Amino acid sequence: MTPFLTSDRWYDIRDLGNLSSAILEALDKVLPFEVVYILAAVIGFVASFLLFVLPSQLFVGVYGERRLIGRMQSRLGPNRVGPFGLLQPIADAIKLIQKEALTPTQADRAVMYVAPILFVMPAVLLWAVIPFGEHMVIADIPVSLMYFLAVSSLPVIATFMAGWSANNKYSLFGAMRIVSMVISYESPLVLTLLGAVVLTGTISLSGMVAWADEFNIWVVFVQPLALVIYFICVSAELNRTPVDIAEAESEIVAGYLTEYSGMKWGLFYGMDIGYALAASGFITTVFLGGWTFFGLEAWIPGWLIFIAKTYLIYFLFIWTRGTLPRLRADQLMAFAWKFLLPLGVFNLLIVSTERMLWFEQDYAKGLVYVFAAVNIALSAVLVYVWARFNGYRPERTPTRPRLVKQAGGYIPVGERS
Amino acid sequence: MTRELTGSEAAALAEALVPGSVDRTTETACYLKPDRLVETLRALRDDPEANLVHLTNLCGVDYWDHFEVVYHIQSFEKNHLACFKVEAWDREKPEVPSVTPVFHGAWMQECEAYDLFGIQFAGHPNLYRILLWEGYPGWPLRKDFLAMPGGLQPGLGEFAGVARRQEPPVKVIE
Amino acid sequence: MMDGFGPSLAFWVLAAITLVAAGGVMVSRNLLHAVLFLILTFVGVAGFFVLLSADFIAMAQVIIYVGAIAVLVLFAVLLTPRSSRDNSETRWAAPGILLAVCLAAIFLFVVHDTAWRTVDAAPANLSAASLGRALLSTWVVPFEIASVLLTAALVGAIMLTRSPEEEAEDALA
Amino acid sequence: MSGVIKSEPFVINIGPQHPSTHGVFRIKATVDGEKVIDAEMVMGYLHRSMEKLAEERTYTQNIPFTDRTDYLSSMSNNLGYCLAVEKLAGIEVPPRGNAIRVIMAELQRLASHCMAVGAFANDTGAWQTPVMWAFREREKILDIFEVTSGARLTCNYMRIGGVAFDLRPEFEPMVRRVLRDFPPFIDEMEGLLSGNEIFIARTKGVGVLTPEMATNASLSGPMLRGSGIAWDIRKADPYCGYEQYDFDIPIGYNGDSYDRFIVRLEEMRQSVRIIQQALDGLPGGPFRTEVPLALRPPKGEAYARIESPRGELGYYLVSDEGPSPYRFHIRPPSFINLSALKEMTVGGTVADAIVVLGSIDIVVGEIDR
Repeated sequence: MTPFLTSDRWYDIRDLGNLSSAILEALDKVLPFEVVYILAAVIGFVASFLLFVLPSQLFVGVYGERRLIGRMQSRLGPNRVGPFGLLQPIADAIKLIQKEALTPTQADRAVMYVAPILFVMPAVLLWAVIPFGEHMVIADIPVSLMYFLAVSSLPVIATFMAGWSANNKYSLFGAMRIVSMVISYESPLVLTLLGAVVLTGTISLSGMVAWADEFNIWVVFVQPLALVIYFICVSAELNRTPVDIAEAESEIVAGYLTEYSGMKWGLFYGMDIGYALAASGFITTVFLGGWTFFGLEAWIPGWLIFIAKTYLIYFLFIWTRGTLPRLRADQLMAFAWKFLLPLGVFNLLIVSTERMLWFEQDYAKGLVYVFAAVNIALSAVLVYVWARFNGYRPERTPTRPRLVKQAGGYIPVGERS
Repeated sequence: MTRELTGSEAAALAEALVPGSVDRTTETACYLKPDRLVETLRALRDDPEANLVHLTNLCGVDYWDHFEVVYHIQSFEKNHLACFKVEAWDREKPEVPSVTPVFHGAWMQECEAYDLFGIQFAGHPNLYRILLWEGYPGWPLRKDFLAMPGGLQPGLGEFAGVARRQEPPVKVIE
Repeated sequence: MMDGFGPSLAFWVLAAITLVAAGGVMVSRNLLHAVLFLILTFVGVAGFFVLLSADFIAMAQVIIYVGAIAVLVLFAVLLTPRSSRDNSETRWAAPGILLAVCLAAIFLFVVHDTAWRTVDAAPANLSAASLGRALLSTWVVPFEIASVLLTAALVGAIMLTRSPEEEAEDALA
Repeated sequence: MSGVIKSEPFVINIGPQHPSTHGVFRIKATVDGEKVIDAEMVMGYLHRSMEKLAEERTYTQNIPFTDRTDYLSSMSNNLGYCLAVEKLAGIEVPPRGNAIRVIMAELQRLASHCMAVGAFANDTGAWQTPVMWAFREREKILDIFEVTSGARLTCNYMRIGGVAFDLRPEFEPMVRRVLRDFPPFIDEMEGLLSGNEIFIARTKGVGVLTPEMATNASLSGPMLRGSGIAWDIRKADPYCGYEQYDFDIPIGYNGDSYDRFIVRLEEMRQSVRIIQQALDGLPGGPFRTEVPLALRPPKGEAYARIESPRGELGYYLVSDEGPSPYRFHIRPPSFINLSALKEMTVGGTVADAIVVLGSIDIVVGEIDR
């Protein structure tokens, strides 16, 4: 065993941290403290970027997404650069760096320049609070769920800056749409998360994983509705395709990205995937029990379980992207205000009542399974009833047109021919 | 099978509704008087017997000394197709009445005929050069407009290249 | 927690960022730039909260001010006609500067004359739970008054932005 | 929203460089927020004045021009032109030639509707999956065209009096394969889109055309049928022996974008039926009547039309007994189908305008000619 390894498990990547701390300690003896302090911060940032952001972004995000979408669209996807096209993301990045980053003459230059940078920073910062395994979290702050929400509300401002500064009407449309959409979707998003928080009684992500581990149940089983609403809301905030009205390709060309090119565009594109991955990690941690798997984590490294779950959720993002058409902006707003927000309130009401009952029963372990069964049934009923209440009826339109044998004039509906 | 009305059949239909509207007939077409055109077509459209509701085709033809505008109008219920024509004899400024008030679908085709033949459609709500740009010299489908570059163009008396150099062909729109 | 190289460095950087951004809000002619500077100010203030070990408040600051209020302000900017370019309304510059100088004098006076008590450690129970408990027990009356005030402000804003046609409709009803 | 908050309308250009205009076509839309309050079409970016060029070439030389108008259905365009010349010159086509023409025209309809349906789904925001699936099927048809005529897109296969070449032995198995693959594909598209809630929400009630308006605006093809008017030139005015085949005209319910979409899907099913019948009863004999190379039809005029995938495709020819047409006029369906665009888009949002434009299924080469 080398002096740097503290754990006897080969897969424990925390040992890399021991290596860097050993280097820093050695440097501390020769260099002034201030330099080492900043150096440590830089190393931490670069290491987290290299370890979490780059591989997941490039290889899972870009390559995996393109391959999977390719399969869904019955084509091959990238398969030329490197083995199985694995080096395609790198080739893309090189191409993007070579391209000229144009700025329109009438654009607000400073804002347009800063926007992609501002967009990238939160994507990296988000990973700081997500626990990859037991004690494997960069910053285990007690309010990590709020931290995640706070940091993930920053890129919206960057996209707005991008859309506004380009001085292009399509971009302005995109900016307008993203701001109105964030206003609509932020409230149901926070409301549903509040359901999970009330249930587990903590706003620490590690605490939520610990709760799932303790009660041997994932939050998703007790809060199925919350996961659905959160998934929809986060898709809308991240501009994933079924609800990507801010960069709706077929309507407003590329929305806020219309005037971007080269690596500036590349940063937006790459970090879009980064946010989706971070949101998948967040969903995994909050709703799917993080790195635990009903005791399986004793044999399989926790971070592997975590990553597997994250990619599963990310696959859902890809799947919806590959199959669903896009809603119109006004329909999307109506959906948030009329459907998701009331459901979120109902959900919160239910979970608060349950929490109160549970408290009176002194947090009996078996009761949470009862809640799970009740909530799953209740969610289905709630969605159905609320949809009916809102005037929604399942589409009964015949999906086939009428057939007539003989050409002639207008045939009114209902008249047989 | 669609019955293609002969000129005299079409003329009989038109004459029954609007007396004195027919100029002359040929084997395939019925020539209407330009001043009675809109009235006649409206009557033919609204009459259940004629029922000519669908203006299929509208185009202009240049016969060197005069222009003709051809209307192919059909009926869905009767399943027949009639061909009406009007003539415009003014070479410099040919003008026929517009049938857009009767058939909404005529507006783009009339714009096209105006664009390529220079036929003015009186009463058209928005007659503009739909395919070519504003300020294009000449009317390309006229017979005296030569397709080869440098050919003589009607109404200009000059060569195309010269005309283009004198005034910018593209008018800056706002 | 204000000792040590890191926190003091962070303090000075944050102070510089916040002050410059706050100045930018005032001097920038472009309405949108002013809003963006305002957001930067909010983020800087959130940084101060982090330095003071008030994690929860810091996060709430970012969520509410940056995530919600700033976005609303941006929305308002979008709906303002001719907001994009020069906002050259400077008639009130002189009284504004006068007021600012007076205010600064008062603040400096207060800062200088107050006997500041310094504590050695951060308060022990600065968790979200204790904060919630404090808000709903000790400070429940001010908390409720604040929410009533906000509701009144909301209703007032709606009343103010109504068009004459709508008022006429209401009068009829 | 526009009623509460004072807003200024501004002009947004949809096109000529836009992912959803399917070519260089431009809509100058005046919008108030997201709502379209005025729409003006600007076209002609692709204008080549084919009608003028055709007046200087012989009748046979003009066939390749017709490929280039509606480049997504070149077979149908060839056919319409050849029918017009045959009508003008009184030429009879042998039965085998007619059957081959029918098979080719219907295959072309399948290929073109694949494109139309896929691109329409793309316009509603289904991120390329339907269009890729449609292209997968379209490839097979293009392969058949390649085997038969040597070209995939601009086939130039029809000739005056018949077709250019006889069928090759590979032809029949390839067509049988297409006939086998197509019905499952149409069901697949139906499952993916027709019953999809989001798709229905986006297309239903968008761009409604009343039957009166559709008639008065001279529309044709799926636009007309979507509004509930049973009108198909193949039934009403059969050419090439369409009267021998058993097929139905699909018509829609209220004339919205959704109806036009399902009408196209059903037309593909009917086309499969027609091809099946034509292939089963493919007669022997000559495939072309010999016509003189420098054809000089008698003096006169002729208007022949066919049901192209986009609607009524008419050719109006005037002959002065010369070797080239005196007047050559195309009645382009997608050009005339645009007549009602403004009426359909004004009042909706920008996203609706895109859906409406996609449901018209324009080909810019045909609009501008």
